[in-house]
Amino acid sequence: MSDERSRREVLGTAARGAALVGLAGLTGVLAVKANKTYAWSIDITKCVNSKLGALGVDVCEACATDCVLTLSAVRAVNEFSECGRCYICPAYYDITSAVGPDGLPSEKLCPRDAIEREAIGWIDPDDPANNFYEYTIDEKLCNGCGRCVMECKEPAGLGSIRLEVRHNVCLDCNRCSIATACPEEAYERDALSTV
Amino acid sequence: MRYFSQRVALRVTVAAAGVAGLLTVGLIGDWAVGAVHAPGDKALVEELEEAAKTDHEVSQQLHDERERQTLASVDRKDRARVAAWLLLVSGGVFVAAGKRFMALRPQRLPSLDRLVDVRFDTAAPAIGKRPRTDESGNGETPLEFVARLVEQHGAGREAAIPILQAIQNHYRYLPDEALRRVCEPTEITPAQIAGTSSFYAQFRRSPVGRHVVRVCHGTACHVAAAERITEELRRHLEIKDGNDTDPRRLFTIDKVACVGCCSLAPVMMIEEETAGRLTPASARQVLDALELRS
Amino acid sequence: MKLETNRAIASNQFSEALRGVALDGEGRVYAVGDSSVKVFSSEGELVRQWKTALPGQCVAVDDGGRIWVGEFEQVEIFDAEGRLADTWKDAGRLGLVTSIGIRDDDVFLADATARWIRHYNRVGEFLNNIGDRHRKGGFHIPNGVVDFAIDADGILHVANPGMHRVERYKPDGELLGHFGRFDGRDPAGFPGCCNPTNLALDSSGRVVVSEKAGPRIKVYDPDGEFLEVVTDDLFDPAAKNMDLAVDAGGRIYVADPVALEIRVLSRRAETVP
Amino acid sequence: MVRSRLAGLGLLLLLSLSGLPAVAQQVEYERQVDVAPSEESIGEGYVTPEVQRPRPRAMHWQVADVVLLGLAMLAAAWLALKSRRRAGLVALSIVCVAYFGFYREGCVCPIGSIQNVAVALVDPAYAVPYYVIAIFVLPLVAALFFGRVFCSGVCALGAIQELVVLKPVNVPPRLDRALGWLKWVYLGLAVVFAVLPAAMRDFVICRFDPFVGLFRFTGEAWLLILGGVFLVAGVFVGRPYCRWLCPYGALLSVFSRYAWRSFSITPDRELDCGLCTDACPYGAIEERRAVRTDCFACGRCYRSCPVHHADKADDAARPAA
Repeated sequence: MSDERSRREVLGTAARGAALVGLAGLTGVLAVKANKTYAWSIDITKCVNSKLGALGVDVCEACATDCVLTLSAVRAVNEFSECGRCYICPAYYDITSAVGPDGLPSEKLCPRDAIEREAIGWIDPDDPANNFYEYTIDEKLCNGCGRCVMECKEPAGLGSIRLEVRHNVCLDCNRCSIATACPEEAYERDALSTV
Repeated sequence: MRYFSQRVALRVTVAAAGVAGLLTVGLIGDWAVGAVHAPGDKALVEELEEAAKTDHEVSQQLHDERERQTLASVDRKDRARVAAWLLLVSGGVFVAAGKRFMALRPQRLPSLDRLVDVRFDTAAPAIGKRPRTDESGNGETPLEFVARLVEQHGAGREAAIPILQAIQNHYRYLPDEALRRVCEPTEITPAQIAGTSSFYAQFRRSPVGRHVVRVCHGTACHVAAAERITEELRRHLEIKDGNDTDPRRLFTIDKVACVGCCSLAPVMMIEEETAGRLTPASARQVLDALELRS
Repeated sequence: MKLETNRAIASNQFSEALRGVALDGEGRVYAVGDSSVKVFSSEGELVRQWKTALPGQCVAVDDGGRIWVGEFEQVEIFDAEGRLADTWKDAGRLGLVTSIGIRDDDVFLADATARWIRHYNRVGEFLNNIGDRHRKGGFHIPNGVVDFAIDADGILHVANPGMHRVERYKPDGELLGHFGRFDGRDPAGFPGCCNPTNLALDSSGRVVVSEKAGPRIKVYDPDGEFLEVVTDDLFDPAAKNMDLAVDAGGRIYVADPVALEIRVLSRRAETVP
Repeated sequence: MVRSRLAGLGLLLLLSLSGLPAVAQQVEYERQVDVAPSEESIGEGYVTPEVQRPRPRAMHWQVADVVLLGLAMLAAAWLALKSRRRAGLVALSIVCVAYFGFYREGCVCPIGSIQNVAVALVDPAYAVPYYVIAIFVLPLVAALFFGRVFCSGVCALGAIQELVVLKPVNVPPRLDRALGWLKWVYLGLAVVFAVLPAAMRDFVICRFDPFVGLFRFTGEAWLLILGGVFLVAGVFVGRPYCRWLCPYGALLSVFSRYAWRSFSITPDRELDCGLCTDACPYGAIEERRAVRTDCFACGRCYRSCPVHHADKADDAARPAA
């Protein structure tokens, strides 16, 4: 009895030890190529809506429609330091719509009216075209549909508007469902490098 | 939670389940309505977009329609969030109240047939009566019986226990009359007999009833209120304090340690058969049924 | 489509960039791109080429046959043989030089960094700025290139794409007038955020403009009346800031920055009014 | 408006001091000049608003999560093996559902990390963060020492099912065993789909996780409904997902087989009466002993045990006496 018992114990200890060694090995293998970063982000050089050269294609709405959140964690973000402050912003106006009496396009591009336009700086009272305009995206309304991104990119615009994963909203899913749907594999988890 | 009666628990459980159900239906309904309307809304916007390119009048309409849809989606999201929280709370209440209800719920009374599904040996000898010459088993007198035992086990002091056991086996208790007979042909003294018979739990000095009912007072049964069973049976059988057998000599109520079927607690054994999951009432019924049969 | 021929020159000559095109009086074509100047005969044969110190942004040829190449923060001046004759620098006034105009004693350099046109004399003395309608800055050019052309009267025609206008200035900086308006549907208007990007004048004073997104070439009469769209489907959709030159025969030379060649557009004789 | 913008800017400055801005999203365009108007040319004291880029969850929070996971498992081990109190395990379950479920919203969990690990082992370009390695390995190590303590109340998916068990019915052992094979099939499928080439790769465990949507209050409708169905089913059938589908449970059942000290029902500390067999909603007690590979260490057996009741009664009586 005691022999059998001790044999079982020895076998159990051996199995446990082997499993621990195995796990340690696995950890080592993984740790060697581990990175510290961990957040989904969009590689805008791949994103259809931002990609230079992806012209004349339909807007990709995967970011708006495929996020597990009802209001996607992806938002259009205007990088102000790169924005041309255009009088007629193709991301704000639907520049294919008819021109109204004020000389401006009659339609806005954003289906959710999430962009605000405001004249900034020194303002010419006589000539609205002679002003700079700031375009601010209301993150409460924006759902990341990417239309403005598509219109703002070069060569039509300056590409100051990009789709970005807002990390305060993003749930950091293990497998981002937008990434699964993204036609260009623009979603990467290790693209975000931090110190 | 003690003040939370079973009926209240049940009501709360049902109410919470109802609320949760309604919320679920509401959530799914809201989602379904949105899903059904979505293609139409989209088509409407596209139509208006197309029209607005040529007709300036439409553009305000398009703007309003887009705003309406945006606000509707924002509203739906808010509604869903509120409903989800309420659902979470009502689900929690349902589970908590449900657990309380399950805990308070009376153990369902097993059917009487199952309880008395015991094969009582009705042909068992009538026992528990004072030993009389003509009733002593195989016709021998107590004197002869004791003499035979002494012959069998010897007359030394060391024979006391076997002899007492044999007597107990025979009469199911140790009648004074028989004990007195033991002292005569042996070295065993009355003091020794008194000591031995009172020391060992297996020896009884008073006659037993026709059936010995052993109510388990092991840990499980103790926890399951075996004491109440014993008390109820003693009350029912009108057993007086200090006695363990009813005046009719039908039943002897015995407290025993664990009988080894705690899963049925509280449990009593009658002869070799077991009745479990007792309540005071069902225990009483078992004995009544047994009395009727025998 | 009113194009009679669709000829391209300088094909396979530039590997990274083709930014400027200019013509001299004899019809030779000067192209700058990468970090070199290449001279082609009117038939498109490579005549001469030489290196520039920095990537060239624009090119112009003066009456004396000297070649001016605008670069970052400097202008290099070569003689007809390609020998470096002079280098102009003017810290604070010359950023990225994207257009050069020379007429008589005046030299106009477009500084795309500060969005002004700088007026110098031949010896490099700064005279004045052009384009100060906006109190704080010059032209509205979100596209990165200031382009202008000088007509026979010495009037500067400047593309001000952010305002969707072509503006006319006197050399001293006085605004004479402008034409153009935004319209995304009517070809007479300038579409998008910022058009036209570049312009050139033909011998009769018509204004040829290039637009981006989608790239097209249009012609306006000297009064700013829209005449025609020369082409709107010849260029890659990503082509922008296409430099223009027009020869005496009305042929339009377009530096195609995507295909890296110079497209020569000539209209059928009967379509020329 | 201006004030709020200034406040936002100040906040942003503070934020930017706390860590370097995310660089990945600032891809340079090849532009000849700085095409955006400068603050100087805009004039009137205009200040270019800084774009606020909320940082992803900071490293030290990830470390905190791992530490919490470890502590929770140690607590579960202590409660299950030493203190033998179901009440404590229930409290732990509630805390873990609240934190790992509703607060952390379920990602990354060890169950899903199987796929990350599988991909990392196969795809040389794929790396997993230390955080995920720790999340994946810790419960397995814990299983080697204390059995499936992770399942007992630490795993949010398990804990929420644990809490809803109300009136469990007995699943016939043969059916139970047969369904138990499903988790191995699921594990296999998950690994296969995970190690496919990147374009076809799919994390099926995460995609079909029935509870994560509930934790997040959002998700695809059919998945939320499926989660609800699992919970309602869980009222009557103890932990259906854990027992029959959880791929990580499959791994844990192997590791817990060699556990150093596992959850046990012992004759000296318990009554050895068999009440526990009825109390176990998961069919993990055979012959009055816990089957360590199947046991979720919920502690219901202890609660049902007369000895523990007697102890409690004694405890209750003692101060009065």
